[in-house]
Amino acid sequence: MNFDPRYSGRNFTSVGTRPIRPDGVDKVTGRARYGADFNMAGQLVGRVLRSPHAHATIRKIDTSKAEKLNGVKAVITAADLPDLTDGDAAMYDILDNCMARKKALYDGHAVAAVAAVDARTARQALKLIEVDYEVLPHVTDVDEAMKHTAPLLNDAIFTEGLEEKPVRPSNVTKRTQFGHGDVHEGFGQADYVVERSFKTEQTHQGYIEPHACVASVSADGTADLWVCTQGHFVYRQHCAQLLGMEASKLRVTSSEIGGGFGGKTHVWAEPVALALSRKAGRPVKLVMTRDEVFRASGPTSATSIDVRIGARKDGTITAAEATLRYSCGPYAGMWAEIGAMTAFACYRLENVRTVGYEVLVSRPKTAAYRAPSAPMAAFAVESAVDELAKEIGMDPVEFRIKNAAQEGTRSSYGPVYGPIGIGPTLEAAKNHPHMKAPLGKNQGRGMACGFWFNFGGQTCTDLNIGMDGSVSLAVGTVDVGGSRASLSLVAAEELGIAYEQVKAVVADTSSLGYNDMTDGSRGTFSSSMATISAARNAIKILRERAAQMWDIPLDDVVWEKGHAIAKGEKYGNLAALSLREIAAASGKTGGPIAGHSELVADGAGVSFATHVCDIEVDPETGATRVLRYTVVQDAGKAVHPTYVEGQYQGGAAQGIGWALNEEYIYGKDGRLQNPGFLDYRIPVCSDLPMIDTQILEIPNPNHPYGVRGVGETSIVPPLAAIANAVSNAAGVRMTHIPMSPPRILAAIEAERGG
Amino acid sequence: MRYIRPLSMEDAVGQLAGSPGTAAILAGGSDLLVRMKGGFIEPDLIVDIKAIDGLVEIRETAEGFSIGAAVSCALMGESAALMREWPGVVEAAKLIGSKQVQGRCTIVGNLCNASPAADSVPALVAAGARALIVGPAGRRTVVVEAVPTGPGKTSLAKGEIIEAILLDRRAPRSGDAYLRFIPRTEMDIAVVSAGVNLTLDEQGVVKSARVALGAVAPTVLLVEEAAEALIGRKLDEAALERLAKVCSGACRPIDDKRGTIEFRRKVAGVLARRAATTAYARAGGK
Amino acid sequence: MAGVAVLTTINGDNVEYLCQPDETLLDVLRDRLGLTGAKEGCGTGDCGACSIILDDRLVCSCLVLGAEAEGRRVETIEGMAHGDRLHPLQQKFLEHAALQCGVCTPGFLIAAKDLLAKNPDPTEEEIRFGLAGNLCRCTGYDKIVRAVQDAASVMKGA
Amino acid sequence: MVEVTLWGSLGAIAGGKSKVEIEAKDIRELFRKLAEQYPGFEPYIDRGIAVAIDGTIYRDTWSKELPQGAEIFLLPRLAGG
Repeated sequence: MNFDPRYSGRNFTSVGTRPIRPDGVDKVTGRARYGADFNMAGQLVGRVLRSPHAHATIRKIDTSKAEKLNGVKAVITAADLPDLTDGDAAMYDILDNCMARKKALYDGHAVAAVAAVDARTARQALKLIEVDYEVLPHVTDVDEAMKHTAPLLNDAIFTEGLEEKPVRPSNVTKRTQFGHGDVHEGFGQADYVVERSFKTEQTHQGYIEPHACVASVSADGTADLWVCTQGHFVYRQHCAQLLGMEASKLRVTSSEIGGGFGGKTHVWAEPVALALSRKAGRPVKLVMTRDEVFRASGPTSATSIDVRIGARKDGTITAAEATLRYSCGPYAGMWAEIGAMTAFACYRLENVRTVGYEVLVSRPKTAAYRAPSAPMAAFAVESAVDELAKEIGMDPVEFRIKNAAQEGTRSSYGPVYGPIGIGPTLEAAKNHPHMKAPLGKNQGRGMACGFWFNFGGQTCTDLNIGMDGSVSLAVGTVDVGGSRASLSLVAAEELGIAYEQVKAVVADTSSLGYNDMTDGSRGTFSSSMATISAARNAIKILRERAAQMWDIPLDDVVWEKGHAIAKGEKYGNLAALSLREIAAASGKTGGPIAGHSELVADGAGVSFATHVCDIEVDPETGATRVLRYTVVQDAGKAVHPTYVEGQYQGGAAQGIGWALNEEYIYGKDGRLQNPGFLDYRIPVCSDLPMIDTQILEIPNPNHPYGVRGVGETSIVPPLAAIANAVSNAAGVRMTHIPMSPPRILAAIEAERGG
Repeated sequence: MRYIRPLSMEDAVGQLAGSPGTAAILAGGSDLLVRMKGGFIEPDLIVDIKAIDGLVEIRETAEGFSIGAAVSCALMGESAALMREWPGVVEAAKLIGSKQVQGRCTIVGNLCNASPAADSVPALVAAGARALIVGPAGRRTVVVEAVPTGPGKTSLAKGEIIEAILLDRRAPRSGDAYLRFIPRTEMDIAVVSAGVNLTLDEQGVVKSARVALGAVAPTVLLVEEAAEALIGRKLDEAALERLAKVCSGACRPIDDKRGTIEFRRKVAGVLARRAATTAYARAGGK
Repeated sequence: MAGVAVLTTINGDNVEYLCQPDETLLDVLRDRLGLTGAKEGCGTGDCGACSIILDDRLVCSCLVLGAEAEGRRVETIEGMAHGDRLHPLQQKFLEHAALQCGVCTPGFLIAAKDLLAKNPDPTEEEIRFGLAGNLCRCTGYDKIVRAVQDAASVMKGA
Repeated sequence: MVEVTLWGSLGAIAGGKSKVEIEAKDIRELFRKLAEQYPGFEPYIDRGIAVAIDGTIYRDTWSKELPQGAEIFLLPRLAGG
């Protein structure tokens, strides 16, 4: 790869404009096809039988009655998905999560599945499957699960990362630690110290489209999978590995995706659908119900976090430490680890230490959710920061500005920062009119900062120029929120042509090389880098063709504003050749013109945001109302500013829901009490105000246009920003998320002493 | 499973009474279809009553209003006369679910679903509404609070259908109001709710009152002591305090996914007080 | 289980189908008639993604039986544009980027069309409460509300 | 010779050291030599280690050169949403 990804500081023509997205008309006319909108001739209906128990040994499964039911074409259990993971622990966990093997590990864990001619028959067949369970004690609370007396969920787990190898198994899979300096010494220098414990409940990504796929395995061992996913190449790898197929024989097409937010980054029911299709010899469509989505996919960690921060009278933080306990569901994860890395990332700290504990509980397998693990850590840290500012008597914004990380600061997770945007977002927030707006009775203002890493990763694109000069851009990163528009803009920019001349599509796994999934805010960052590279490769060919058409040396041809130009006075009479003209002649000058690129997009710039909000609290009921909300975030370079704003607003809205009302509620029996949108309360339109946004552009030095990821950071500050606002409005520090009305009212009453 | 759409009450009652298995009445369907989807009920017979003459009508009579069993809550909201006379009842009906759900759901369905948290029921109980029931044994009228007997259970016999809800014409200087507490602004089930219906004398003194609370006991509570706290008084601070205290005390709530015992007790009083204030103003009290 | 024969009108066209008594209108539209614009986000009337208009009433098609459509008028997202001319709401949703993943969009458009039919000049609050039955997880609703406001002003002018 | 800083948990495996010196010209050689010197690192390398070079995080780029005097920091490989 001969590609220079460094930021070049150019002026833009297309990038930064706001055209209509290429997939827009299909989406407003109902024509766009999502996971459940695809059908194949002769397809069967797949359905999954799920454990009603939070923890149980599966003694025996008798499927004979179901198999005899007229219209049933296949019934499978774990026996039909043998373990082919060859010691790959992470894949084994995914396999076990797709279909329970020896034990059911949570309410909703898949134990068997059927494929039948219609939904009614499939439903009846599930009722005929007899599962003999031995119910075991369970534990759903993260703090309870850490106790020695807690029921053990996996007796092969011995805590990793302890100085002495433990002799007893535990629900704690791993301890991790980050930081630098000497916190003991740092606290010794502090005039003020704030120490508090916080809890956050488990939430779900809450995408509106349930998981859905159509799987078709042929007798020759090849297969097709149509599926809503954030990463069809990753799904292909996972499914192929779990089913013992060669990856290239499984073609995965990503449908339009109705939201993912991390919840569609690894397989759930897709291997089950493929196994059903293989056994039945017919295509199988498998669509989760909403109840299944909540019980058996997605959720983020529930957490319990202790924070301690010390500062001098002048407002300098001298030491900071946090202990973070994150639930992982029944399988090992690295969620507390990420929380421990991000917790203090916004600040310049000489002495900092974070410790994370990964905790197994009888809940569904934790999945990534938009800047996974960072919002909870930020909630705890930013609440304590606010409280410390108050104790010192400093304005919370000034206190943060004084301690904000900057270029050259050693981050709390290790490396030294390059150019970053935390300081500028704080300054912008400080100067925003929102900060000066008056507040009424029972109203409070809160603010908080947030950090996310952003990823790059493996990326591949094809850019094909048609003979009419139109450009087809095939990318491998799933478009979750407008990236086809941004990538078309980037191709148009680089080629120097109109946006309308480019059409971006998401290619299937057989048409393009491997791509990592759309996660870690990498979609536009990585694929734009690959698109620029592909366009540059195409431009080289365009120049060669122009040179041929003119019969002059290649070195004398330059590319400017969509045209080949013969450089030098001797060519003064040669009119510039447009891309269209070169394309029209391509059949005679060497055939099709295309640019390809494959690269690992490294150097994703880290991203920071500052949020401000006003909340009104009804002191008699604990009800809250979000009056005003402002997001300030660094985008590096906003390729399509409207969709950047959309990411800011969407992330803020999810954070607001998490802060106020969303939570998994488990009964004493270990069953999820609220597996539906009725009682899992995501914000509705009337819950929210307009969400103001301010885009800052501090270029990422490692991207030609300065782009940073923008998708995730916006969910990090809201929990803390709202908690700070509610605490200011109600006059009592809120330490438990979500701040549902009963929790707020109880806190107010406790403060009143009644 | 069979689906039928009878054209008369007699036919509907006959089909229901004669059905050997489980039968379900379909009006708005917003509870029935959810229960079918969840696999909680698999009826052998579905009787769609919307084609029966008069069942999708709101009739104004000399005595008051007759709201047909298949009248959607959205349609109730469009009746200016009903809104003028019974704003609290209409408010309650229009709080059920979303606009989409209101286009289908009915107050009779809300009553017969027998949820303690049903939005329209406390307002109907406070309003002194009656249910006109048709069954194999003929017609009978009962007060609405006699219909639900516990969560998901009603006093209706096999083959009986509620044909209409009856509301009286209002005495002068009357007003009603309904308030519920939900965590979001829309789309939630009531965590606790209160309906208040008042009639004042010419001096603004409460002559008669009915106060009902929802989601604080297995069925909606008609709190007579709360009414007594208001009768014979103007709505002064002391009366409101007493009302709130009595209502909080009358609750027999549970802890569940929607709220705690303490929260429901406290907020029942707050809502009763606020609803009474609105009802009082609507009745012309100052 | 006996099938029910239904004769109805969908987006102005006469349509006949046979459905099971427990089959929802949403299932009929999607699985029998190939009209997959309405989405099933929950199947219990909580998300609004399957919104349609039934005899001038906004409803969730997941809460209507297919059999109930007999003799009635059904309007779906597929009937919203006139030929290649988008409805002003569709156009404004595109211009304002009032969609990200787009799976809730058909439901929002139908609900917004019903809202503006009943209230051509809604306030922001009326729009927000009018669309509260439609869940969107991507946008935070800001751009959706702005698109509806803009469409309302265009439609008033028309 | 480059100086490599380890995150807390990896440091424990290296006998409590937070920094190690390695003679390596690129990421590939760094991982190979780390695994030779500290066999306990192997499962971590298999699971994925990211390398931050002067603050820029590289995940899968074996060929990336390690400039003399650069700050080299090892990090766990992360998941995103």
